[in-house]
Amino acid sequence: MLRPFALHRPATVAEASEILAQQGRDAALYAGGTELLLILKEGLLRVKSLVDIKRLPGLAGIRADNGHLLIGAAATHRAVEHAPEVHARCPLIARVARHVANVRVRSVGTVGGNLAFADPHSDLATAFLLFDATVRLAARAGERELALGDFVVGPYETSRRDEEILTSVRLTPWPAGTTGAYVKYGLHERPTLGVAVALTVAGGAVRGARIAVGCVGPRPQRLAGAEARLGGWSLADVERRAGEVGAEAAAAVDAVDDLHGSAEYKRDMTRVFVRRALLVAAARSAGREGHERHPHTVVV
Amino acid sequence: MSAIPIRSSSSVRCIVNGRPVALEVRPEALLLDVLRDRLQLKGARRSCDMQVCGACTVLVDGAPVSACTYLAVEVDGREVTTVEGLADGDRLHPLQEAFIDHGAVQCGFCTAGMLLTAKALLAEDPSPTPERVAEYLRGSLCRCTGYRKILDAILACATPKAAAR
Amino acid sequence: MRVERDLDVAAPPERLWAALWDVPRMVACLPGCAEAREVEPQKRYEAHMSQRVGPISLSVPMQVTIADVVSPHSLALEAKGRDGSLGASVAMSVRLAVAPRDGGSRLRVEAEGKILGKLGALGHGVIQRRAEELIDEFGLRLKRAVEG
Amino acid sequence: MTGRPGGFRIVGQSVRRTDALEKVTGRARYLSDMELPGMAHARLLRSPYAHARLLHVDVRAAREVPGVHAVLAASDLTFCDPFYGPALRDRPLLASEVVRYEGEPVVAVAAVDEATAAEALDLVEVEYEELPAVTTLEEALAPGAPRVHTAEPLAGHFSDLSSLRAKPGTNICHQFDYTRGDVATALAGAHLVLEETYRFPRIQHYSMEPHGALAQWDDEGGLTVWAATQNPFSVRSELAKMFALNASRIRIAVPLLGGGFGGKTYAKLEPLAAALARVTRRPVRLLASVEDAFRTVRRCSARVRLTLAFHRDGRIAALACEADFDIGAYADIAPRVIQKATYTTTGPYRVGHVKLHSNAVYTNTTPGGAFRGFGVPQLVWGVESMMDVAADRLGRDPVDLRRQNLLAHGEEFAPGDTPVDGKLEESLGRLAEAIQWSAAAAPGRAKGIAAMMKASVAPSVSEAIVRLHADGSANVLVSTVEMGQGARTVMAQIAAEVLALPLDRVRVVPPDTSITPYDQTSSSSRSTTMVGRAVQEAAQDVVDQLRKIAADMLGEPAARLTVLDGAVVSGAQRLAYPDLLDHHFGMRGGELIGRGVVAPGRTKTALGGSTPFWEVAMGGAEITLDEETGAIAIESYASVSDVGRCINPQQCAAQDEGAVMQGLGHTLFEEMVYEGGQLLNADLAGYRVPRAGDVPPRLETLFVENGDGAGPFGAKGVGEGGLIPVSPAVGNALARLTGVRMRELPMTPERVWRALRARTRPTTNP
Repeated sequence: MLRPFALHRPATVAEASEILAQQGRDAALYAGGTELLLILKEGLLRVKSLVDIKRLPGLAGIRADNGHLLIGAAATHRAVEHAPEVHARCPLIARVARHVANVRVRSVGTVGGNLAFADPHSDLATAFLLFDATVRLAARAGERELALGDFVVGPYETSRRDEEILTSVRLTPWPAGTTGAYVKYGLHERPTLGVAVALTVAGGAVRGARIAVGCVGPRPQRLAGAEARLGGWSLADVERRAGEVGAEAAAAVDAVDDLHGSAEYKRDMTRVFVRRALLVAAARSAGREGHERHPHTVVV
Repeated sequence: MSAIPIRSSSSVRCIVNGRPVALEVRPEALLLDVLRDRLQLKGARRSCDMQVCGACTVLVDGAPVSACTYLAVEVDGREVTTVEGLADGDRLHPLQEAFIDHGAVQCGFCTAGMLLTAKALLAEDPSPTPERVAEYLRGSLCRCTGYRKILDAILACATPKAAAR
Repeated sequence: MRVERDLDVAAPPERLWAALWDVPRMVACLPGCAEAREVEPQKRYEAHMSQRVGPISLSVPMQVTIADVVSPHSLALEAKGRDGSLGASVAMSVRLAVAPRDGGSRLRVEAEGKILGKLGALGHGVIQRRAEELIDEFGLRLKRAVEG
Repeated sequence: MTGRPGGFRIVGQSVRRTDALEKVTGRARYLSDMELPGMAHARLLRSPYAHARLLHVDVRAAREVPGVHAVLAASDLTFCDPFYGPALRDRPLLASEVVRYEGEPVVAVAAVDEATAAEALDLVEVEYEELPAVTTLEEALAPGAPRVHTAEPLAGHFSDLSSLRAKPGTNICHQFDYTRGDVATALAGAHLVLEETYRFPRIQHYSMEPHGALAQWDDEGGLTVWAATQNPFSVRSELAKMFALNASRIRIAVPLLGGGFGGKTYAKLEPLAAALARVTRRPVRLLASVEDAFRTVRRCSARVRLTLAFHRDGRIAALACEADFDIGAYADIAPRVIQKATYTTTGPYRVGHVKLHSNAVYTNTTPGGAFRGFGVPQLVWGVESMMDVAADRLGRDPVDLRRQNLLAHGEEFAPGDTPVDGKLEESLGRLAEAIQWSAAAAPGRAKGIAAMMKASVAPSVSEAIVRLHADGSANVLVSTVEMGQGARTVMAQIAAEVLALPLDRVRVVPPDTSITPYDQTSSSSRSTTMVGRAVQEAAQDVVDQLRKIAADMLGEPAARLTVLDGAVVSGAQRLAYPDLLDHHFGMRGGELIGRGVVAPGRTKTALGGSTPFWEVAMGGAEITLDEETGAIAIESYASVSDVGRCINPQQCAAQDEGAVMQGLGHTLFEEMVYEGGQLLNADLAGYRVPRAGDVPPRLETLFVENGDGAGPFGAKGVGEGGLIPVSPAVGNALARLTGVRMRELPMTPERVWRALRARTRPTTNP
């Protein structure tokens, strides 16, 4: 059961921002609604208006943009899963999208909604961090672009201002010779942990490594120390010593206790799954697909 | 698209189970309540009320959605399929037949959602592997059957791989 | 949730104690707390607490009661209130203890609290971390107030 | 008896469920689908505190909201007995003076729609004074612990619980004791004595359909309640007491249930719906949400201390059990759960010396009640784990050790109690074969088994009426509730078999206490046995009447006549039923009414009644383990149930597949988590029930069918048993794989991970 509200369907971003500016916390942005309608039903949020932005022109688009991949905020997970542009430029993201929540949430839930809600137990933000994602925020006064890491500031907390609208996320495809993997693990509806890794290999050695860990703490994070450790390693080194990187990641990660597990457990799972994800990425880099199957684990 | 907010009721025109329907609905009306209380289509059911269990699954333009967490105004101009629209007159949909034959129905509370989810899966992937079926049903819970017979029934409706190629 | 903190303050224990006993001022050091006022001297107080967790705003008129005083060493207070629109009840008990240390003093904060209702269950995991941040900020503000 | 010699026509066949068509087409109707003209919608305000004094409840503003028909607090319940409960009338409809668990209803409102009701509840002001709460057994049993209840409640309406033994001054609301032989002496002389403690968590039924009730009073002061209940007659007697009405003035009608699993036994929301309907003078529907269901009833958690002693040759020398069951804030049926389950702690084994004690302990949590297995899973988890520990210590094979100790067919469970009605060895043998026990497990894999034997409710009564109409079709009137288990189909099969009619000529009427005859409850795996036998008798009664009419027409002795394909036959002569009725009544009209009553009555056994049958199930699991995460994967599971005979093999398999998966839930994932008295996971985001992806790659259900059950055609009950061996089978497999013995459920990855890290010595298992 939902309490009454007015539904605004502005024609432009400026118009939407105007409504938000006028109504402040009495209005909420509405795209897919998979998160918003839940907290409205539970009475945790009460608003006078919803501002429907999914019909704003261009907001649901997915396109290449000057070598980047631009995903409109109102694009659904399902659209991301199937978009040829995503498959061509950031195929890992298409695979991640295919495993978000369940098929119904994927049909309706949007990329922008997911990022803006900033649920700490989410897949997308973690995976996006691997593509140096930036988000574009638009308001009447103009636009600004922020690194995703600066946008998501805590659990359910972003740096979006009330009158701003997240319009798109920009991903930078990986350089040639890069392979990646996303591994998520958990018993519950939302993951306990998500690990995204990518290895850029040239001349038989790792020239760049990206590691992001999500769900275990207040927000997803890139782990620069663990990434740095991989520099210059051969694939054989990675296969042999991935555990060291896992341990480094575990030491660096910010983990909290919740129903998904204790901080201690999540920290150790970070160790385990960073290693496992690296092994998958390394195997892919060597042209091998296929990995060991583990319970409650999804590897993409 | 309009700059005027919808404050009270607005008119929604859609196709429900192949028939055109016109309704006035309030912006906060949930699709599940409109289907059940206004259109007397009771096959979609409320259980978890948070998009986890799948008992309220209906198809909107062929895609499964949780009607419990979906605004009714969204179906304007779209096509909605509920379990009541699966059979062709008295002729059951093959999935319905298979669910009966395989004993995939017990209390029946999840059945409508299971059938519609399976229909969406087979439309997307006519020859899914057993793993793919189980994965697709991640958000479709059943507390009676233990799923074995549901999985069997769905797989029985899949096009054999060879034929699909 | 439960938070314990030790905080060194560059001020003599008497000054720290006096600052604690200025309850409205002390309570106002807690981020989100405002309009603290005395209802019954050294016994009952009122304050308004607002917190935000993402889109969810909590707004609670709190009743603060002094539960125990061992002057000039420790002070225990209890605070409770309810956000009617969220259906969330907040209950906290806080114990503040002052001890001399290296010419200054040490403040020990032991806070225990819960948020009842849907928000409490939903925010489990988030709330502990938030509480830690709040107590840390409280300590800093109090320290600044006393030292400054 | 009937049918073709040497076989059955319909019994034993996997006929299509009679309700399948309506369920796949969306036409099936459940309580939440029912609406009546002028119906009001009810909602409840629940306590956020686990334990608090209610200082003040102000509903005035709520009453002023337009569209609100009634707002009730405890003080308004002057027109009825405001307490209810099947074992103890300790549960108030609405909390009065004190709230005893988080989620206890405090105020009820009925309004024109749910939104209005919710708006009204927002305006209710309640002032609480928090009291110290006890949410664990340790807290509740500590000396000087805060008391959940301080007054003695009125006795409930069950004779076997008429002498509830509370422990004054404590939170113990009932104790059960049973002794046989001399345990102390047996322990002193035993070769091996094991003492261990096992824990079982709080589990939510999670029926897909939460609880619900729709109540309406008529102009003559009669009450009708449409209820999602498993036992309408218990609900009726509860309401009769509450409103001081004759049973004949109350009608409880039951639509299809979206699952029950024990959670819908005994009155739940019906009393509140009836009270609201009384005040508003209109029909009132009260539907629980999932969160409400978590605050309505759950499985009793338990801490079980077991002493199990063996002779050198492997025979069990003695068993002692000290079990504490956490029954939550109100007794519900938990006193019966604890005594019934504890009495059968020895399960399928021959044990001469037994000393059992259990406590039902109040805590400030959701009340515990019946749940598939009725207390037995909590005990079998410990006993069957310890059978494996013993096998290890004795250097014996776990299957072998169990086989040595199994009760024999026909052997009394306890002196004077029901003899074992199945062949336990056969079940064990079938299980060992199904999981290839004698073959070594592949590397990284291990197998484990467990067995159980469970009593059904006793004393017990089921009655049936079969009406054969003038056109030769029949109605079966029974009060068995169809909640997914397929009972309606099975009853139709039994009646059709006896009446020699095609299945589609027989229709089973939905339960309605004003129409369908008495049945104690649709639970305890009893319906096929008890109601099935009553249906068989009632149908046979009709057949006997038909034969008598035919005998009169043919001038032959009735004993020489048989029924076949809707007719009474004698040699080449064939008299169709419509013709017989026509002859009998002298017109096309009238009907033959057959009656069946199954009522074994009271006995002198410990609980006042002997189980009408023994439910026997054994399970075997083969697992792998992700050693780094602690996650267990079930690679293969085999379940064997001794059902005497499958009336509908497909439905028997469906029951056991479902039971195994539900068992996997509490084995691996499920647990209601409390913190500071607050339930943290009252929804599916935090409470994890099994999904399709959790089905073991190989899941096999087997049935032992010797036609030796107490039910119709030698059948007996199934449905609970399959769930019970799952936890110990998995725990035993884990111990064999890793040497780590888990003693607390669920075996979540984190819990196993911790146990693996604490492991000090490697496995000594073979």
